[in-house]
Amino acid sequence: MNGLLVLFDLVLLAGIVGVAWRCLASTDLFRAAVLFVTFGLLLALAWVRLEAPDIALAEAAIGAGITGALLLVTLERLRSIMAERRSGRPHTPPPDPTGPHALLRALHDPPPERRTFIPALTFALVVGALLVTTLWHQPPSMGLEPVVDAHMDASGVDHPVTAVLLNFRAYDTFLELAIVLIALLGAWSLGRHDLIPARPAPGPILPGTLRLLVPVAIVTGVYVLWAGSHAPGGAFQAGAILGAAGILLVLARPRQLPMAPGVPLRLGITAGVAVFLLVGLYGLAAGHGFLGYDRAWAYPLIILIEVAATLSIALTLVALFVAGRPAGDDA
Amino acid sequence: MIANALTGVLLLAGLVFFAAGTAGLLRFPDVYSRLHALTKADNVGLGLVVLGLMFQASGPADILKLLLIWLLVLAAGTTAAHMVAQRTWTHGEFESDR
Amino acid sequence: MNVFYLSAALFLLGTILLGLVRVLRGPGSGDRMLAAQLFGTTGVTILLLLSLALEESALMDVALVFALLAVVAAVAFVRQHGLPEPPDTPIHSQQAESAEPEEPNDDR
Amino acid sequence: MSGLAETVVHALTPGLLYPTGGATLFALGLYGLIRRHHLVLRILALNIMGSGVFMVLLGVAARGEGPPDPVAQALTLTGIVVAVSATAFALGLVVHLTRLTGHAVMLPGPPDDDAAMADTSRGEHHADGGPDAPPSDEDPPS
Repeated sequence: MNGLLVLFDLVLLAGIVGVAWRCLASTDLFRAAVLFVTFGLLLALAWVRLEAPDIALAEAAIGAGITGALLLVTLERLRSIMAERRSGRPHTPPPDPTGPHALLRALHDPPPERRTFIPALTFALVVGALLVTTLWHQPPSMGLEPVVDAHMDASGVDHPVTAVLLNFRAYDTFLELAIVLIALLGAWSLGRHDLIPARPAPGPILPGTLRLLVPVAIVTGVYVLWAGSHAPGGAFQAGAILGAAGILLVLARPRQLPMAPGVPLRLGITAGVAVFLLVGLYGLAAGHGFLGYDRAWAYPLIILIEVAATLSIALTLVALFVAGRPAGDDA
Repeated sequence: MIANALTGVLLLAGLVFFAAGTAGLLRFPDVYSRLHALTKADNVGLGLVVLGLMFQASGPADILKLLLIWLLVLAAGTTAAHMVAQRTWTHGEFESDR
Repeated sequence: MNVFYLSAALFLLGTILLGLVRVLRGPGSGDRMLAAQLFGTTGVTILLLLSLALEESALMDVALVFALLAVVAAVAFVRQHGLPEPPDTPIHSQQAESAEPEEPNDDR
Repeated sequence: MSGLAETVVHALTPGLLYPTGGATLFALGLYGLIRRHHLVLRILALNIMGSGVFMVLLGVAARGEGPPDPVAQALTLTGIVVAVSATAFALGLVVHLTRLTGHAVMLPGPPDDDAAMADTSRGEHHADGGPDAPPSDEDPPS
C-alpha cells in the first residue's frame, strides 16, 4: 500500500512537471492551452494526495470550468484581432519585430533565441536548487493545526478550513474579495468592447445538455456552499462552480440576452465585500473588534457572509470572462 | 465477499475500456474514428466502474451521487463529441492552427 | 481491496500520461480537445477510486464537480475557436471562413 | 535489500515529494517566463510558478502526523481564486495590447535596438526546427 502510494506520487509529479514543461515549450498556443487544462486536472489529483479536498474542489471548478474557457476565448480574440489588422492594412509592415510570420500565425510563438538559453537555465537551476535545499532542511513543526483545533468551539462552524477563512483569518478573506473586485475594475477600465457574441446552437444536443447541466450546477453550488460549514466546501468553491455555470451560459446562449442591468449587477458584484465590511464594522461597534463575532451569532453571520461572497465571486468570474463593462450604462 | 468480487470484475472490465479508449486515441487515423474510440471509455468504461463502486457505497446518497456523476459525464461526452465532430466536418481538421 | 483500487487509479493515471502523446502530436485542434475530454473522464474515475482507497468521501464531490464542468472547455472550443464573425452575423455564415488560407500545422 | 527498499519508501513521504515537485515547478515556470516571448505563454508560466508555490505550501502543511495545517490550506484557497482573477485581468490586458499594437509578444529589447532586431530575425529562421525544449533534467529527483 505504501509503496504503491509512493509510486502514485512519483508518477503524478513526473506527469505534472512534464506537462508544465511541454506547455511552456509549445510553439502552438492552442496546444499550450490544452496542456494547461490537463495540468490543472493533474494538480487537483495532487491536492487530493496532500489531504486538501477543499483545494481540489476549487481547482476542479477553476481548472475544468474557467481557465480552459478563458484561455481558448482569449486565443480566439487574439486571432480575430490579428486577422482583422492583416486584412485591413495589407501593405503596412507590422510593428512586430519578430517578423511577418508572427502575424500570419497569430496563435504561434517562435522558439526562443539561443542566446538566452544558458543564463535562463542557470538562473532557474540555481533558484530551484536553493528552494529544494531549503525545503529539505526545514525543521519539522506542527504548524498551526493544534491552535486551530483548540479554538474550533469558538468558530461557529465544524470545518477547520472554513473556520480559518471566515473567522480566525477573516482579514485575509476580506482583502482577497477586495482583490478580486479590483481585478474586475481593472478589466472594466479597459473599455466596453469585446462582448462575446451569441451564436445559434449547432444542433439540439447543446441546448438539451444545458437544460440538464445548469440546474444541476446551481444545486451543486448551493450544496457545496452548505457543506462548507462541516465538510470540504464553502464560498470560494461554490462561487467558482456557479461562475463556471455562468460562463457556460455566456458561451452557449443561442441569441443575445437582454443587457445585464447595471445597478443590480454592480450590487451583486460588490455584495461580498460590502456584507463583509458591514459585519466587520458591526463587530467593531459591538466591542468584538473589527471582523470579530459574538460567539452565539458566529454561525449565522458566517453563513450570511458566505452567501454574499459566493454571489460576488460567481458574478465577478463571469464578468471577468466577458471582459468589458456591460453596455448601455455610461451614466 | 460477493460484493467485493463483483466490484473487482466490473472495475477490471471498466479499465479495459479505458485502455481501449486510450489505445484508440493514439492509434486511430483521424478525428472521427478517435472520437468513436474514446466515447466508449466515457460511456461504458466509467459506467462499469460506477456500477462496480456502487457495491461499496455506504448509503443510498452515495449511490445516487455515483449515478449522477455517470449521467453528467455521459451528457458532457455526448455534447463534446458531437460538437467537435460537427466543427471538424464544417471547418476541416487543421483550420484552427494558424 | 484498497491496494486494488489504488493500482486501478495508478493504471488510469498511466493512460492519461500515454494519452498526452495525442495532445502533443495533434495534428488538429479537434484531436487535442478530444484527448482533453478523455482526460476529464479518466480524472473523474481516478477521483472515485481514490475516494474509496483513501477513505475520503469528499473526493466524490470533487469528481462530481469535474463531471459537471467537463463540457465547458469543449463548448468554449467549438463556440469560439475559429468563428470570428461579429454578434449580428446571420446564422451559419461559417462558409465565409474558408476564404482565409488554410495552413496545416507543422508543429509537433 | 527489501529493508533498503522499505527505508526508501518510508523516506519518500508526500511532505517531502510534493515540496520538491513544487520547487521544480517554480524553477520551470521561471525558466519559461524568461525565455518565451508571447504574453499568453508568459501568463501561463506565471500560473505554473504560482501552482508550484501552492504545492510547496500544501506539501509542507501535510508534513508530520495528524491532519494537515488548515491555515495553509485556507491561504492556498484564497490564493487560487486570486490567481484566476489576476489571470483573467492579465489576459484582458493582453487582448487590449494586441488591439492597440497588433502583436502580443514581449519584445526582446528596445524596438529601435538594431542588435535585438537582427538577433530575433535570426531566431526566426529556426522557427521550423521545432520547439527549443528546455532540458529534461528538470524532472523531480526520484
